[in-house]
Amino acid sequence: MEQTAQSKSRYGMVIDLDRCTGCGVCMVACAVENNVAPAEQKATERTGVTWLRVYPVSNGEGFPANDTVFIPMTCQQCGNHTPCVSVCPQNAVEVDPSTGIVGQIPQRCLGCRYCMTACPYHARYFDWWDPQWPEGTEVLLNPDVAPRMRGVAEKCNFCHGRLHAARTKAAAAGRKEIAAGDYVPACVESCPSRAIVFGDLADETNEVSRLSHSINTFQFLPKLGTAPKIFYHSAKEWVRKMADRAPLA
Amino acid sequence: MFPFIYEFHWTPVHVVFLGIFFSVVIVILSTLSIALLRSYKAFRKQQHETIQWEAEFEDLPVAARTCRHQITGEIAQRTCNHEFDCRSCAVHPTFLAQRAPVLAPAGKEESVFGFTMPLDRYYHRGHTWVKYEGEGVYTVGLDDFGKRMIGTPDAVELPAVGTTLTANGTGWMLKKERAALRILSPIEGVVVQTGTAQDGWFLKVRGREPIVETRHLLRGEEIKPWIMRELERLQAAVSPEGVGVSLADGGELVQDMWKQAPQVDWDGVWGEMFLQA
Amino acid sequence: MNITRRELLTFAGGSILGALFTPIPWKLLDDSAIWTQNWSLIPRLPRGPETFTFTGCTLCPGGCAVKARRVNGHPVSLVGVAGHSLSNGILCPMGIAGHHLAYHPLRLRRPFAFTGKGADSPLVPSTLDEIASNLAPMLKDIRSSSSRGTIAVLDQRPGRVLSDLYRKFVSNFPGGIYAVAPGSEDPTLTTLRALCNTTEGTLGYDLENTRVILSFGAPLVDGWSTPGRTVQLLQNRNQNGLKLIQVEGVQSRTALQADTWLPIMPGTEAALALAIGGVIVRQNLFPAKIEKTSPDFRTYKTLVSKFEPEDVAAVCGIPSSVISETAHALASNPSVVMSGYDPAGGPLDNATETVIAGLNVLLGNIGRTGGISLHAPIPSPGATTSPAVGLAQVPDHSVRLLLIDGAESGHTYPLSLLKRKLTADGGTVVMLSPYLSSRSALADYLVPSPAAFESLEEISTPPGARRSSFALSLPLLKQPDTTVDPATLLAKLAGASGLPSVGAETVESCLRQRTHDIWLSKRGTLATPTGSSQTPVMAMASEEELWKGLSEGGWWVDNMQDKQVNPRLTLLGLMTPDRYDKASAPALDTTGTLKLIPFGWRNATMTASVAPVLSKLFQESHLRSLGGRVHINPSTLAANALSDGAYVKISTHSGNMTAQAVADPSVIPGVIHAIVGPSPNNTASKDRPEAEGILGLCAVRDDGSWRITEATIAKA
Amino acid sequence: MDRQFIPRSVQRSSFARFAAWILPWILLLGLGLYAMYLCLAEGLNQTNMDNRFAFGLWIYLDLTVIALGAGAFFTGFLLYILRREELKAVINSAVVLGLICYSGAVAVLMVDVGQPLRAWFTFWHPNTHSMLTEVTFCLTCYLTVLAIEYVPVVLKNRKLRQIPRFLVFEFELHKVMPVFAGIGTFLSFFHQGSLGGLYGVLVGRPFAFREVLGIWPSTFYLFILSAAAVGPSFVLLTTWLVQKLSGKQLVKPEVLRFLGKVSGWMLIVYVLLKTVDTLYWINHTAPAEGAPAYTFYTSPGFGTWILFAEIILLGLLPAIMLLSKRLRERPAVLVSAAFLACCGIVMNRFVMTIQTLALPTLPFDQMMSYVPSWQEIATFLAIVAYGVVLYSLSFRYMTLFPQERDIRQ
Repeated sequence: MEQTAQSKSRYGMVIDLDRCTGCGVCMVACAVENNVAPAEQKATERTGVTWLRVYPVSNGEGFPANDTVFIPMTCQQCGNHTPCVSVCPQNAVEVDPSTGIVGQIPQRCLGCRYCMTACPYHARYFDWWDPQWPEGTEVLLNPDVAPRMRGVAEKCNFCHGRLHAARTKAAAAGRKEIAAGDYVPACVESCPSRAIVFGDLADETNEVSRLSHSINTFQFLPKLGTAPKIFYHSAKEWVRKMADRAPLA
Repeated sequence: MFPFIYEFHWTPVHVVFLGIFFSVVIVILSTLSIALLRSYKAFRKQQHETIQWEAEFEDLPVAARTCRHQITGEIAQRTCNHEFDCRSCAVHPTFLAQRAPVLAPAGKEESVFGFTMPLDRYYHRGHTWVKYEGEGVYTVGLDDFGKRMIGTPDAVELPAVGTTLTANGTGWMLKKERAALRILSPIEGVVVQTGTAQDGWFLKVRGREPIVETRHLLRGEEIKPWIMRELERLQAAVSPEGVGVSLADGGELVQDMWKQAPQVDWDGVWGEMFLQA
Repeated sequence: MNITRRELLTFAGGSILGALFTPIPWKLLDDSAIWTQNWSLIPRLPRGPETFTFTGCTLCPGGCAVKARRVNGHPVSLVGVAGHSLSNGILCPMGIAGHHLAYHPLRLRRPFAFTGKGADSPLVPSTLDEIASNLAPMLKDIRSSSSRGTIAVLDQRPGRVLSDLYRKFVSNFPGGIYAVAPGSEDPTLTTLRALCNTTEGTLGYDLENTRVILSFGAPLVDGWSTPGRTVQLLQNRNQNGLKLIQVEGVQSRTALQADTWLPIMPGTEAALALAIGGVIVRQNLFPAKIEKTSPDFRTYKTLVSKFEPEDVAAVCGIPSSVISETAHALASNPSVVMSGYDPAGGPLDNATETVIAGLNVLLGNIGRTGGISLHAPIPSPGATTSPAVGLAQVPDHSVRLLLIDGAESGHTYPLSLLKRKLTADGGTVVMLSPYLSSRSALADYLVPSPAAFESLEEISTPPGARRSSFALSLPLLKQPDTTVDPATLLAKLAGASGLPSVGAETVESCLRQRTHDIWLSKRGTLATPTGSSQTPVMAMASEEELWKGLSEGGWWVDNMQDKQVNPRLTLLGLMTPDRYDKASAPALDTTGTLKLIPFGWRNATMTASVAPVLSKLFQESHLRSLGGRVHINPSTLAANALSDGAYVKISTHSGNMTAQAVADPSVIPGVIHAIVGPSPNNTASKDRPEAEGILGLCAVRDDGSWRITEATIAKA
Repeated sequence: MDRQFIPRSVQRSSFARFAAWILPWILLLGLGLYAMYLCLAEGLNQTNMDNRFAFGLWIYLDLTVIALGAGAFFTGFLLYILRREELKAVINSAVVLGLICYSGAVAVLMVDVGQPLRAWFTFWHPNTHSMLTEVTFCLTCYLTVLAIEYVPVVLKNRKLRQIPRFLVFEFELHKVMPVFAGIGTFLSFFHQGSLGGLYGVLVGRPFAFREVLGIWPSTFYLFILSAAAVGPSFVLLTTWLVQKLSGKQLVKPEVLRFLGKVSGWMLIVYVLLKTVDTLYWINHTAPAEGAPAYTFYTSPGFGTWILFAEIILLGLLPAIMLLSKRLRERPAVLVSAAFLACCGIVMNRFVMTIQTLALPTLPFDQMMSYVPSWQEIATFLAIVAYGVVLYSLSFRYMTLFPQERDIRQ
């Protein structure tokens, strides 16, 4: 099993659910940044490709006691026993030891979808259709991210194109380390309520590192032992209780 | 898998895992190659006749593989495991030592359950006979039992003069209806002359040695129980269709069983009686 | 040296064997397997130099600043401009994919005419000249006499230079009407202007200094004015002390973020507003001068006396204590009361809007810090001869020729509202639009206007802004030759009808004119896009310097002092107290009739109005409901023997339609919360656009509102 | 007209009757091939699988079919390695069944993956931690072995054996068959196990996850056992079915009884270990992952009856039926028990594949449902049809049951 505990950087996020208004801009920004094609006509919420997906979750009460929280769910970048990495038969999923980011190599993917069954966060998506952009939109694609072909799995990689750009920039400036401000994933950048804090969890001085240890911060499915690097924060007790609950319990 | 391509990393697990995998692949491939090589060699060495008999014998019903000593009642039950080649059988000599059947003098004809089975010759379990003609030449023919089962064959394919025959290998081919029957050669040797059905014999064979080994062939008092046994087998083979060719009850034996009961699956019956799968 | 064949073969064999021990053949094998999957369906990525352009989003009047990343000249991504004073670096989901809209499958790529008004009449390609010559006789006829109906222009985004051009154009025709579309202006401010009896200046909210906002359904965090403004104010509540009280019958995204959510039974907002007013009046929580300066204070006092919190609580479902607390919160802080103009549900009815606006008067919010200010509009040549009227105020059956502007307010309205303004024969409708939309069902001529980011446009003062502002939206995409500049269309029509020129022939020349006016006025300052530096217009050497600054994405903001508000403010305006008689009656109907309330999300109310990639929100997740679905409280569903996901038939006086029901506990029982638009991926019909849907079922009242319609549901 | 190809001395129906039997299956096969073409040409959107139900009918059937096909390896193991000569009577049939099951499963897998042309990447960039790598490696090897084992059966065809080269090759191949049987057993142990491990390693799916014993999760061993238990039962069942369909006795009753006995012993061991495993999972593994086991059985349709049915009704019961000599002697009981055992494996594989995916993992998830599309069903039916066609052809033209000639009908 790949261990990333020793990796130099551990990029992660803390998402403040109390700030999230569920507007969805992160989902659109993510799709635009990562060249995720618009839905095929017949695609549904179960067959679509959304590297980042915001789930509206209700507290289950009736009107008006009902309360809804919006939970942005993306690849949790598991830091331990990364479920998708160990199952891929042909190493199409790899953890970058220098960043802790779980990467997907679509060109090597066979499309067996084993990784998708392995991921408890449903953060992996399959290209059920050939990706198709409306005619003419090809020129608007992000040149830093290769579009995926039909029949492969894909997922969030913390905007790999941006990491690459930040590294190039650092290299051009003769620096070894990338500047924190140079590497910001599209969802973080676009969030109107600034609900997502991104950075290196390994850096103790970092805000994200501090927030990840703060009160009312939690992870989803922590008992699986996968050590996700996406943290959530909510002052609402029912949200934290919900996150701690077993499904169907 | 090859190092350096797309950052493939080797770990000890890979070595173990791939080691096992490739061992399996190598075992499969080498075993297959061995089988191929051996069959190629066997084919080159003209062993296919022997092999064919061995293979066919393997597939014969148990009833067709009964040891001759069980037929004669010398032993309660024994299935032959030497492809009817008593020459290599370890058990056969012990029986011979107790009581060896002998050939009758020439010209002695005997009617066994209505079949004309001269006792001056050897019989092969595939219904051929062998008669020593002197000077190392043996005559080979189809016995009366065999003749009556087939009647008149549509065609007979005899080996060319000079062909080497193997004991239990193909003697000649008979064609009748849609069935192609392989008549087993009772002895080994070189064909020196071919005959016809009218001649009463089909082949004259010269053995490599003046005297050819005939230990595996039936003779003398073995014939009667053998024919008895063959009649039972014939009866069993034919009976699913319920046709009475059964003649052991003293009735008149028909000359051409095929003509008598064309509805019988003769192909299967012949195959069974002429020892081929 | 002699090379034998054997040696040659050995060499070749050895080479092959050797090559097998290099990565080359293996990599080739690998790559070719990958290559087999990279068929033409996977687009080639653009390559080229990377540049950044500052521009502004024109999808709605919010006018957010945009920083576009361009590769080889093509925009590949848009982000908000961090540090921008008005939009605070925030873009909404529509804006972030705005550059894709030009390639929408329903994009109009040339002028078209419909051969008839029927639903099955096909689109016939046409030309601008053909359209102009077809319309010429009618234009001439209207000019000579308006007896058979007149000409009207419907402006979806008033306040632009182009708007001035439209006004000037229609003023050349007798009875010519310049109408503004529903949703293009803030309803509370529009109503307030009537209460103030002022036509001077523009009203705006001083939200930055407000402490309490009482919002009757205004989608403050989900598509209200410039999103960056409100979202940031609300996110910084622990610093600025702002409190948001949201009055809404559905737990909307704004209600979720509000400090207090008052779950009100829709239709009883007027009663609540009057009850709050009553508490304020009874407990003397209003500034003393109001009693003297408001001519109808007595009338108002009599009116609100009928609305005791206890009685109203029973009607609208808000406890009387909460009503009282709300009144106190409003009176003891700088506060603003505003109404919601739903992007699909439209305004509340006129009477309700009046009492909501009137609360501001009663609280003395007008002209006070943290309240509502009156400020100068953008410098303009003036001389606008036709007054602006709301579409609802246009007399029915008076419009013979209607020209619909291509800009969008992001709001929609029932077509019947538009239809009844047209003459009995259906009139003639010329529609400027980048896309085929449900509205084009009315059109006789479709004129393709430039899509977002295709042409030079302006960002004028957003509705509700504190100060006038002006910026340019610089094109990012190449405009197709077949699209028509609205100013050019006007010039063509003027030419065809024998009118003298109405002014500039392109939008660009209009914008140059406005820049010129601003420079002449010497007002305001020009900020660089990121706010790093600000230059007063006064300090500018030339008009060209201002234009250059604007062309680089700069932002002009006015610095004029607030204007004085007319002290004689009315509380009810022209609204008579008897209009509120019904408001005190219990509104809860138990006969099984439900309230059908259309609901939309700004810019996402029509088929073609969102980029296909927005399918991520509507089609590929449950984050936003697809158009055509109806959200109903589970208890209401159960009461009607329906289940979640069932297809239901919704019937009103206007007709019926089938929709999919979604059990949603955030909707108040008794209400059909009907989602209007979009279906981001619906490209099925390219001829006549699809039926109007839910909006077609809505009853439009005399005051032009269609918020609530009585409806019944049954299993489809 | 095809008498020339039919083995001597066996009774086969007329060609017309055979054609009438085979034709509907061929048509079904054709339909399935069209469905497969659709999936390959249009993409997997032709299926009703989705991101949540990423594995569907196909994987479920692959697992089931491979478990049932285990009869080939286990019969081979008993015959060639443990020298239970009586199994000679069914070995050919078992090999054909195995070949059908495995080749069918591999064919469906090739349609099931999104990029079949890249299937060989598994050999090229193998992830040795992945159970699927083990499965792929073993499956390809074992399919080769099965094909090699099938070659002698084909070459023994009456017409083909007249070609001396074939005959000689068949003879030589037959001699090395124990090697292949050994390899096959070795491979089968691994891939049957790996198929179990496939789900057992899913740490993110508390319903399927099992503790690791040695280097594999417990399901690895349970799958081997269950496959070995049910393989003989399936051979028994098919033999009985073929006997019924052809109206002939093909093997001696003792052979079937022996198969039943073997199956019974394996099954009882399996049921015992499965019970231990389930108890450990309920009391330790699942709660430790934050999902108390009862939560898996709260959804309607997926109650605890599943556990009872899987372990008691379709496990313990047939095991007892097969182990009791008195009950085993009665053909109806023997066949029913074999049928129940086969149902047990069908159920177990269903629970492991479908229920695992239907169950939510995130706290706010709901139970998922999935109904396969016609393309998925047709593809599956094509494999059934292919199996029937290949088996029918083999039965008609090859000697699947050598005892048939010995048994006088």
